[in-house]
Amino acid sequence: MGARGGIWPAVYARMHWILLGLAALLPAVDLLLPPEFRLADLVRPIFIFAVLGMGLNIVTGFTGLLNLGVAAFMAIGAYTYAIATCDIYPFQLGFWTALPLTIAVGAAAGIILGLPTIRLKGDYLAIVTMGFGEMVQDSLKNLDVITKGTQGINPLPSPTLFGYVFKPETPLPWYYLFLALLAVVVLLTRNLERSRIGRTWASIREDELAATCMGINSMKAKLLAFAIGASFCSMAGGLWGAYLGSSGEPGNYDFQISIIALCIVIVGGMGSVSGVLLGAFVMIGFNAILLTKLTAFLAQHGWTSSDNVFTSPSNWKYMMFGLALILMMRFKPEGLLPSRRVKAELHEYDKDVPRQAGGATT
Amino acid sequence: MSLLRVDDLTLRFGGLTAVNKLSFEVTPGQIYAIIGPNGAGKTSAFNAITGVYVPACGCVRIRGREAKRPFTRRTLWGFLLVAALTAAGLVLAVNAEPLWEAAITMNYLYQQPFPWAKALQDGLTYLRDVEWKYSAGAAGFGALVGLAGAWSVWRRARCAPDVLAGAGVARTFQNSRLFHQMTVLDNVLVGMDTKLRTRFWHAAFRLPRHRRELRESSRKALEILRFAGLEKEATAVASSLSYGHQRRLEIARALAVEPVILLLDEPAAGMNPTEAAGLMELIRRIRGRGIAVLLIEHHMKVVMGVSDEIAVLEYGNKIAEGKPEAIKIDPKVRAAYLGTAEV
Amino acid sequence: MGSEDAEDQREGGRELMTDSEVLLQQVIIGLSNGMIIALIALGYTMVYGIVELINFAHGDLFMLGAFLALTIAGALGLDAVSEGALFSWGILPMFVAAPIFCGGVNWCVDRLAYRPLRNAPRLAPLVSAIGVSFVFLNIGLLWGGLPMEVFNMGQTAAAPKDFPALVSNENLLGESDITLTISQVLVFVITVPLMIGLSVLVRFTRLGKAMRAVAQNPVAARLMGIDVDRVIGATFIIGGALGGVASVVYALYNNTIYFQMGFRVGLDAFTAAVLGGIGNLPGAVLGGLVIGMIRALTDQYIATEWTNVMVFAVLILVLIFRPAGLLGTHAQEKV
Amino acid sequence: MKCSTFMLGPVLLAAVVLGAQAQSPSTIKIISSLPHTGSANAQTMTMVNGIKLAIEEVGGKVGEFSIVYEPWDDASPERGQWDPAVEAANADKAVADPDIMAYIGTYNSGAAKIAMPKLNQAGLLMISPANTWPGLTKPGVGEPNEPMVYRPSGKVTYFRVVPADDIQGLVAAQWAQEMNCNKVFILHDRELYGQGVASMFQKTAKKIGLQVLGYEGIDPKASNYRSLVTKMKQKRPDLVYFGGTTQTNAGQIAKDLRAGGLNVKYMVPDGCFEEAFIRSAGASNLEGNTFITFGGVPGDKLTGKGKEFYENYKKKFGNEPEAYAAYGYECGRVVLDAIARAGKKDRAAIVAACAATKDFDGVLGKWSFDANGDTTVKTMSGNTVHNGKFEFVKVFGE
Repeated sequence: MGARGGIWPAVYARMHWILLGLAALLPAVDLLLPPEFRLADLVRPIFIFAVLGMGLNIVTGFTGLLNLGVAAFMAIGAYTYAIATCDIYPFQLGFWTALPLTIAVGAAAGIILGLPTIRLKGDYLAIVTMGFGEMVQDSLKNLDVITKGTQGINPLPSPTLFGYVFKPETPLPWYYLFLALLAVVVLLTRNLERSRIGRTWASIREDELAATCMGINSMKAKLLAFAIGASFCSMAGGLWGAYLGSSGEPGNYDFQISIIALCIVIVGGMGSVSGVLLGAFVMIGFNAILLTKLTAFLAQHGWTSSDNVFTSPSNWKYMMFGLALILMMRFKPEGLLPSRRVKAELHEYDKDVPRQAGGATT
Repeated sequence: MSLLRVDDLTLRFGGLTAVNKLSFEVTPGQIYAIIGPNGAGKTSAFNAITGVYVPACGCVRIRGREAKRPFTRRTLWGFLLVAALTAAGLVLAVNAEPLWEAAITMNYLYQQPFPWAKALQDGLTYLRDVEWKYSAGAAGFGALVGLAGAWSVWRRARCAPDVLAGAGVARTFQNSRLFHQMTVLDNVLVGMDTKLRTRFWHAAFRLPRHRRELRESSRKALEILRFAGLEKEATAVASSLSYGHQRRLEIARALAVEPVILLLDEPAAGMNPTEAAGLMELIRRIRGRGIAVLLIEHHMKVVMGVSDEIAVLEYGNKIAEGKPEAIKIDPKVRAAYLGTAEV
Repeated sequence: MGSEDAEDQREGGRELMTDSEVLLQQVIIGLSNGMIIALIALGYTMVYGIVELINFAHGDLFMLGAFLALTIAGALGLDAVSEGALFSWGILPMFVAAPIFCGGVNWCVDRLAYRPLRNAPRLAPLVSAIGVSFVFLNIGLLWGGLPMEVFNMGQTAAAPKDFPALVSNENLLGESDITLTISQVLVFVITVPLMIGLSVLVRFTRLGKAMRAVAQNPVAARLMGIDVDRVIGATFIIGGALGGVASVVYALYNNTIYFQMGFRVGLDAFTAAVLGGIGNLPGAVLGGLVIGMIRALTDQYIATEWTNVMVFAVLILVLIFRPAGLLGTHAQEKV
Repeated sequence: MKCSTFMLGPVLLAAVVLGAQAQSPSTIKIISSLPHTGSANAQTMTMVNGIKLAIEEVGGKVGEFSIVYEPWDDASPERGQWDPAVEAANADKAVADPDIMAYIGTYNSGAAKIAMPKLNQAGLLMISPANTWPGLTKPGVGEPNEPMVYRPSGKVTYFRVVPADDIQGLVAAQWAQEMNCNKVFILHDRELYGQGVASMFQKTAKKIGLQVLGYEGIDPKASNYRSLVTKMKQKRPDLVYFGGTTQTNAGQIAKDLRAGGLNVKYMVPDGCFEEAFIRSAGASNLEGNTFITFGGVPGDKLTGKGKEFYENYKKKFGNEPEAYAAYGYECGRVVLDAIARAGKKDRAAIVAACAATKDFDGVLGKWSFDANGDTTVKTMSGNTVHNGKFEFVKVFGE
């Protein structure tokens, strides 16, 4: 990026605020459009997945640990939030007490998983987190006395803020609620990234051995990243529960969610906060907005037939999704809005091929 | 009293003994060099000393204390805590559903006030009346696994490099291992990291304390850079530095750890004579700050120029030790180098 | 109804299986399931060992192999073996075609999706592999909808498919309560020689040596004149072919295939590879057997619903004490 | 700059895609929200066909209103099944579109739980061809807060044309007893539907004095169930009941029962009452000892209106309707009937008209909606498999 002069680097460094600002303006633009054009309703899940992506970005993008189990933390968050607020349980907390609780439980879960496993090398950790995802999903299904098993916990009460009730049928306040919470998460993430803690994470990502030789206790730093990442993911789960008005079924938090989160981070640009925001927009928007519209469009023109698997666009969704990922990695592996450091690491790879055996940059 | 004392250090890779019963001593303010032909085990010795590799046997003492994470009462309590928590967690996990049912489900009538005290009591009653065999089994197993797991994890990290760094041993690497994509200043700041006091909350909310420390640490880091002659490059990205500067940056980063002894692994490799001379001067100035230096070097001019004492390794064995003048004329050393000693 | 009642009476009158019989039966089941897992795990571990890539698409490649086998069954008009016969010779073309197909597809995928990313950071090929797995999944879905003898057109593309029982499921032990079927024997007869062959290949042949060299240090291997890309390609072919064999064995053993089957089997296999020490061939086999056994024993003695949880709990437990897996050793980083 | 292109791309495309739509006051939109991506597609497509057939029969017009029907998908490719986010978005979208007067769906009861409160709040008619979770409509069966929580407006806006699981579980257990199976082993797939039916079966079984040897959840993704079969074999049940669907591996269990040498009766609920079940299990494994309960009567056994539907469906789409197609058709007809009786484009009026449906001449005979929004049809049929075809055995509950 350095090569480009002028205002660009400054814009680039503040891209996340620009993106959030654009998102804040979207409902206003929406008002000018007829109902079918409006996007604001569809964008709410994007905010939640952006929070999820933020959580994963801290672990994978900043610290370089591959976490394939964010769905588990999201599930823990959603169920904690649901159990804390739903009136079939005695706790019945409000949104603003349940959310911090959700975050705290997520962090605790991250530490419990991290303590015994954080020292494992890259891909060992990946499979353990992946297994953790399956374990949580199965446990939530099996402990049906507590979690209502596959029924899910619902419906959850609407959040309130200073006496104002967020009703499901008025999407706009929700939109700004989620946007505001996302902005807080972005702010915290940026602060951490630019602080001593973010520097420690980056040093571990670049060269863990050198970092430990400088006295950095990599276990503590990684555990911190893991816990913060887990708490953000858990927060995303809590928001998801609030948005759906339901904890969802345990089966909703399966490996696919972890994959989506990973794709958000990588498509957006590893270690880049603005990248995660854009990645969430592209990944969730791809499915929730573009594919839905496309299917409706094809159906409207009678170009699909329900009898034949080959003409139904829903049967091609996996293919489109998969090819998009492959092409993306082929032509822009650093993501849409890469962080400067990660991009530079990439170019370093271009220059000299040697691959480190331990893979410090997992 | 010795600053660094290495006793019987042995390192094996499979069947190959890379370092064999190496012992030596570095006194405060000394510049001690280890030389030897390629593959003699010099770098392996460094790695064993700094905890990068786990030695088969032998020990490293800093100021008379073994450089290991100490087994203190706190560690013991930590183990017991982990064991207790695992045991409790497992018991709760095994009984999760009936316990929840006894304490919560049975006591909660839909939209009625919840009797918290009774719920607690019922929960405890359940735990008291639950079949002991299973709970005790779960608790025992949990405690055992918790204890063994904590011990196993702790033991593996006992001689980790960060422990050595904490004890005052800082090092550089043979192939420069800078954080290439960070700025020069950030590299040094990573070295200073253990001395910083910013905690998570300060950083996340950018509290004044954090900002103050940010200013102070940057000032200190710039000082170190000035000492290493790199203050002009402070904002440059490390990978953009010239080779000689990169080596200096590695030294600066190691100095930021505030070590009592600095281990330099071939700092002069690939340097031209001017750069090498500058390096010698830098090493002397480091010593001037009261930091001892342990040096591996092929560049004989540098070694002979700065060292107070030299040890010679061959096939992992120390074959000679002494003042530079003595080493120069030692026939065993000459034999080891097969006449290539004079570079 | 009358005759059924009589049969019920007779069955009810017989003794229950003894505990040791049950244990033996579970061991047989655990080992045969474990063998299939091990065969797939080998594909993971080989590819990982050489390019350090978790080949997420491997499970779905395995699924495609099974669909190919089913297509062959449909094309040849094969049906379940008749009473008394041990197996149908129709399985031979499957054992030839599926490995060739899977190996070839794996090679193409490497060539098109992974090779261009060889110097990219490691997460890039990983995401690419996820993309490939989605593409395979979609192909499987559409393939399931093809009008073949065994399929209906379209509608039920996603439903599980019956795979004709080409290997008899009759009990070799006759009237005994313990069952040992030909299909279980087949699992061993196919997989054990393959594993032995593979270890011979890796240990003694030129290609095997080149593989080990590339796994250790691709740059040095290239300098030594080894064509690294060719060796990696060969690894993908062999790994894919093993997956192809596994898919046929799986299909013959379980008799059901469906387009999403790659995920669970792949997850098990990958867990097995990690449990044994990733990159380590005997480790993958050991890991597969251990996981098969954990599954069988948990099903029997704890509860089926906790089986997955147990598998991963054991994995975490093992990794606490042996962070590089049961047989693995961490290659020490060159400093 | 680059970024804004990326932001704008989808927006513009969506705008182009949407541009073609028009609206008029005499158009009424009916939508269905069913999972069309992934495994449930076979069933849901026949439902869509059923709905289309119903609309076609009235010539696409009810009174002055022309009917537009759109089948929406509530599944997503990355989930491969219904996706709560998509379902929530569908519900929001339906509420926001003033032309939409009826929401046919959902397929999964879990999805219904998410859509119901949203649609109820907006007073939009929701009618399901497939939800069988009893708690959706009936008080005192599911959670203590059900079903009132799904009716934040206090009115009943949700109806279903299928009998709920409580009836099916009951009938299945009674059938088991009739066949002299006194020892049963119950399995379920740990999904809302399967576990629901299985638990109802278990309750009834205990009540009527069957011996329940075990009640276990399986992993529907497992490659086989031989260990489980061994475990069951040790206990020697007379009948194995599996609460689950074809998708959750009902076929594999049938195979493993045979391969593991456990030759007992095998009973499954209507989630398996589809051709795919026989095809996935292999006809020979089901022959004579597999029993399927179904809330309704199989297509070719229908009489009157039902027979008509069956013939028309085969003529129009050229294949056998799956079991649930009739319910899709029924939903479509009920909606059209309600619109006709309401006579105006008004959500509240249509809901009221639908609630007042009485003695409706449906494919399953004459029925009405009760106060909860449940159908009064309690017809259940018992079926078995013979020569690779479902064979009707008997009717229960009439």
